[in-house]
Amino acid sequence: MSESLLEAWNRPPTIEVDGEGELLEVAMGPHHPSTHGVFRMDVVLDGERVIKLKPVFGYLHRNHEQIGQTVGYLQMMPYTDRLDYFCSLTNNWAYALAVEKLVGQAVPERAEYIRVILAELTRIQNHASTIGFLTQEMGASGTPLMYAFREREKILDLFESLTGSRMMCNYMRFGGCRVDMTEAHLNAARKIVTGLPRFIDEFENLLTSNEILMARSQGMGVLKPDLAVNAGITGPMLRASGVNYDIRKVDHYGIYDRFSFRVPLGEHGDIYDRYMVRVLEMRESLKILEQALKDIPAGPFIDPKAKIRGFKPKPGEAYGRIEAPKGELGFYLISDGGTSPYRFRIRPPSFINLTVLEDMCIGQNVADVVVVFGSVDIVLGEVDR
Amino acid sequence: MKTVEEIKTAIETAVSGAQLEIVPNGSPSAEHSLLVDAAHAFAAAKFLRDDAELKLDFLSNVTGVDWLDKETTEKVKVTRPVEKEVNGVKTMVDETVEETKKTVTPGYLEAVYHLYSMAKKHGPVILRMRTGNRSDKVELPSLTPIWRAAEFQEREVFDLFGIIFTGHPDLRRILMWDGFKDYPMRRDYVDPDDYEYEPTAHDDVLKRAQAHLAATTTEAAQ
Amino acid sequence: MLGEGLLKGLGETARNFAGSFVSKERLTTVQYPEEREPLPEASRAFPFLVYDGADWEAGLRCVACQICEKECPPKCIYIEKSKDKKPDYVGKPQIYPAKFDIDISVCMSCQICVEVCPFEAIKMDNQFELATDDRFGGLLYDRKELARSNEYYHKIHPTEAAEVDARLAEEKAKAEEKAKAVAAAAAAKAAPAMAAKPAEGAQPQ
Amino acid sequence: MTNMLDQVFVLLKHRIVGLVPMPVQPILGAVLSVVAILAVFPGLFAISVLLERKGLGRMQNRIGPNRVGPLGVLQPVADGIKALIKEDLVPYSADHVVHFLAPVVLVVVVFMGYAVLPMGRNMTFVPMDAGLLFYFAMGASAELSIFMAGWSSRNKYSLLGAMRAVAQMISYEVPLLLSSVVIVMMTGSLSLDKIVEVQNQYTWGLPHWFVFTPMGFAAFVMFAIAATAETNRSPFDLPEGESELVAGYFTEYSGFKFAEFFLGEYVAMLSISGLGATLFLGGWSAPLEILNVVPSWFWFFAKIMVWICFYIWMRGTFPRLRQDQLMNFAWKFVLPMTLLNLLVAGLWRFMGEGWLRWVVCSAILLAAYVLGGRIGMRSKKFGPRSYRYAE
Repeated sequence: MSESLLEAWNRPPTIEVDGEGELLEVAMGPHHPSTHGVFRMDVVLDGERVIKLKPVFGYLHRNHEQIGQTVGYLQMMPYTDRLDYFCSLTNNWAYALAVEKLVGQAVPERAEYIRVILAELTRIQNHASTIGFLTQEMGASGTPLMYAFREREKILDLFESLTGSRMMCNYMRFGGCRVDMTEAHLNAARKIVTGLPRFIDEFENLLTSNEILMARSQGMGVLKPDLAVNAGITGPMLRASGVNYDIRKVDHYGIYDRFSFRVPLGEHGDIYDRYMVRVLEMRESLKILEQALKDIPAGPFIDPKAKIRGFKPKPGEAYGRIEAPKGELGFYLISDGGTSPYRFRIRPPSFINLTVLEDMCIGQNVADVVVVFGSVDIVLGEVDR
Repeated sequence: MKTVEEIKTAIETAVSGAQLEIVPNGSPSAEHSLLVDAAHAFAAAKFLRDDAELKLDFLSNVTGVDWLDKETTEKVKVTRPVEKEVNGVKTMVDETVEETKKTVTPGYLEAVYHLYSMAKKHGPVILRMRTGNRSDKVELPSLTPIWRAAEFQEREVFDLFGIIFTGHPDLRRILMWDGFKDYPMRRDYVDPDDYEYEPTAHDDVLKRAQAHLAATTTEAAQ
Repeated sequence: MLGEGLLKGLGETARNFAGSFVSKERLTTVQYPEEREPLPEASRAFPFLVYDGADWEAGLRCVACQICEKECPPKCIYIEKSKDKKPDYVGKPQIYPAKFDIDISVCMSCQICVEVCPFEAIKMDNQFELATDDRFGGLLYDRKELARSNEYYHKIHPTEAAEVDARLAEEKAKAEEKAKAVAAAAAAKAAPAMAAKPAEGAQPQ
Repeated sequence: MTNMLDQVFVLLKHRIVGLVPMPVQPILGAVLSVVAILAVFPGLFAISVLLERKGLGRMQNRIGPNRVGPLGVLQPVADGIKALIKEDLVPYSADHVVHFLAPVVLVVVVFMGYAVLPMGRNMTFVPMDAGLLFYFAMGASAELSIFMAGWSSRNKYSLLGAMRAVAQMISYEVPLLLSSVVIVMMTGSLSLDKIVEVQNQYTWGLPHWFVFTPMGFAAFVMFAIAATAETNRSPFDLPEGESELVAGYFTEYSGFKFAEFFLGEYVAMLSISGLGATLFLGGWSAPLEILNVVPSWFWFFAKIMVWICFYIWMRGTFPRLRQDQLMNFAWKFVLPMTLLNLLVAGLWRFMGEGWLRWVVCSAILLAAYVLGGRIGMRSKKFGPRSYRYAE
């Protein structure tokens, strides 16, 4: 055994910090049950209180941006599935939106409706499983998670019958969608939508008024609205801090201006608000789904003039963004006229939402670190790309 | 919201000495961006955030772009004295000859910032900064003190492109490991030779895989 | 009152516990190897090559145009063109793939190869149980392993296959018509020549 | 006949002991009892593990283990074999002796507690006068083993887990004891046999269990809470809080030592359930007079299993508390309530027979509970919230 390894093992577990006394330094992750994959937090503890926390990334880094610059525009579509593998359809949409913006491609109405339906279903299943994971991190032995997965399974079954794959959908195309949503698919979606309110009620019965959950989450991991805006936090986490910013309402991308829905806002910006905002957003998504499934028109599902092969946009750039379940998902493309983008950039919401992880965790308990982390809602595939 | 031109003049009046340039965008999105000189970028950004009318409080996206050295060849007519033998006598005669001239426009690294306003719900305003070259003059001012959102993203740009953001509170590699040397998102980055098993290789990969195979087999033979 | 929410939660789990004995909805487990859910028609796993008729080598629709090889995002397809030609489904002599390898371990089931193939030659299989203990060769499929009959295609994707067949039949009919027209034109062209020939031949030398 | 069945184990023991010469008889008797305890409770451990996994599965819309044997009943056996044949890894820098001793100490201490539990009529291993005291003394020693495990592993997660465990178990020992004192006040004895005897009486066919009196019920609830914390069960399972501390104090244990911890935890659970049943649910006495035909030991084990099922149910439902909240709950809510309960028990004693004492005692306890709960929630600003929407 090498001498240095021996030394490392025999080193006392605490570190001396001036003015603070003996502190415990713990590397939470990359092998840790609650880091959602391979993520590391270097935590410095005083007893169980967090003094310092540094996130360490990159264990799942695959350099998607470089891949995007080597393969063609269409070929990048299946790779976007693998960013945030919980919501491949919203990833598809964001990328399709950016490319459509780059080339000025119009999308037929029916395709827009299909996109909205799929994106909102994705949002529901993402929020449900996020809450499941969050409570799992609070130690609920997986019961809410299993309930969430039970419903998620129904949505994924619809995705599979429509797109061919449960998670890696690769469904959207520039100017529309790959295949049409038939009446059978729409009916399946309607059936899911009618069944979901009961599930959300059940979920809320189990959790919302649970005193332990309240004790664990109210007043914990508070994020102030000014900091949230300044740090570029987006999605439910931002709205839980009380900032009214939903890209569906701001940009009206797709056809979101046609639906009536509300944006739930939190007040305290703590974990409980993040939980509740997600629950309420699921209910609002159901409203959108009901309207979209009622109004979906007949027509082409893809622009017949849209090009699949030999796609060469004119030189220029575009930044397309959507309200993905985790926050603002943007794709920034620079074209030099070639078959693949000159610059391909993903703006990953879960990565940027982690900016304030340290601010939310300092002064909290080590047990709260994992809960705060869970409430951010990240997927490592997107954080590390 | 103000147009890019209006924003440009607004910055120019607010920040004295700032040199701005509008970088046109050829795509149908027509989101033109503002190129700010590195010296005044910080002040300009601060103005954009704090200006009551613009109030661009939300920095959405920070990214780097690597523009390689551009080599342009053009044909120019040059007049120069040439020694010529005219009637057996050597004389100097001016003559016009056509020459191809190669000019190398030095490449640069670019940092692109997409700004939106959460308060006013408008945007985007795209801000660009360029470094002097791609090798030694790669410093740019960090905008992290203005927008915390830039903290990780600037670190990422530093990690993948090698732009050094001065004034960044914690500029370390973020996605690659600490001992890593190169900048993997640069256009001239060569990935390491680890083509061990490539049954369906193509083009460059195929060539490199074959080279790798040849190298390893000779190594094994020795 | 303190504990109210806890009791509500206990009630919910009790309901699920009891429900799991009576309702299928509350006992969603599918015991996989014994029990299988039918795969939806659109379900996709990895690509295969379609052949017509009984002989897989002769009936392969692929003409080695290499479009899929070029369009494949992770570049998992490797094709070598043949030197000779053989007749395709229309009867026109075509190049065929002398080598067609797909590295299933690299393939990401995106079905872009299917979308770009102009000859309806490559389709998505729904076989997903392909685990092997051979890390290298075991997941590298050559054209024999990839070849599946059109009947098999009909079995796994009936609607899609019917559409494809209709389209191919139409194309074939068109091609035949065209061939006929060409033949007729050739015949028409040849006829005067033929007519002239005997006349020429008739001329005594 | 019913009596025969009731006393079958006692008679069997006497028969076997009678076979050997007089001087050896006490030793043989002791050995027989020990063997019986060592055989029965690990068996119950296996059953409760299976029950837990199946029950938890059903609560989560899953089937649970069902591959080993019919309906998965042999799963614990498979788990045991697996634990036995796994490699025993000891960290290089661990304190090897202490690391080895910790699980052993836990198992020994936990089994000691059974010595005083009356498992049926005349079925107490050591009918001690201060049985309750002995039990608590043994229960408190379990902390030692947990701290040994956490400290000797030289792992930061283990250390944190051990610290949490010690703090938590010491805190909850107080309400555990104080809630039992109510029973001692009512019976005037520390002997567990005596406590059961007092409860084994019937009025109109209904038993005189302490849980059916106001302060007995309050003490029962407090005892249940403290017992859950004492055995590190959800929602008080912070010492092994999987999501934050990987596995807490036994993170660095593998193979059979891990299994020993597992066994120790469950056997402790069974034993504290047994104590709870003895104190509040009448021990081995039947729930209705007419049910006395069923042997007494059956009732004892049935009550344990019901208690275990409740544990499982809670585990399937609740998230986990945090360390400081746990402590707050113990010292600021449970402890005052138990103290008040002692007062009420005294009041009950001196108010004499009649319906008035029922009303007064119940009212005091209920009011204290509701008020205490509300004040606690208010002071921490917990509570349901309403949300606003933006259009």
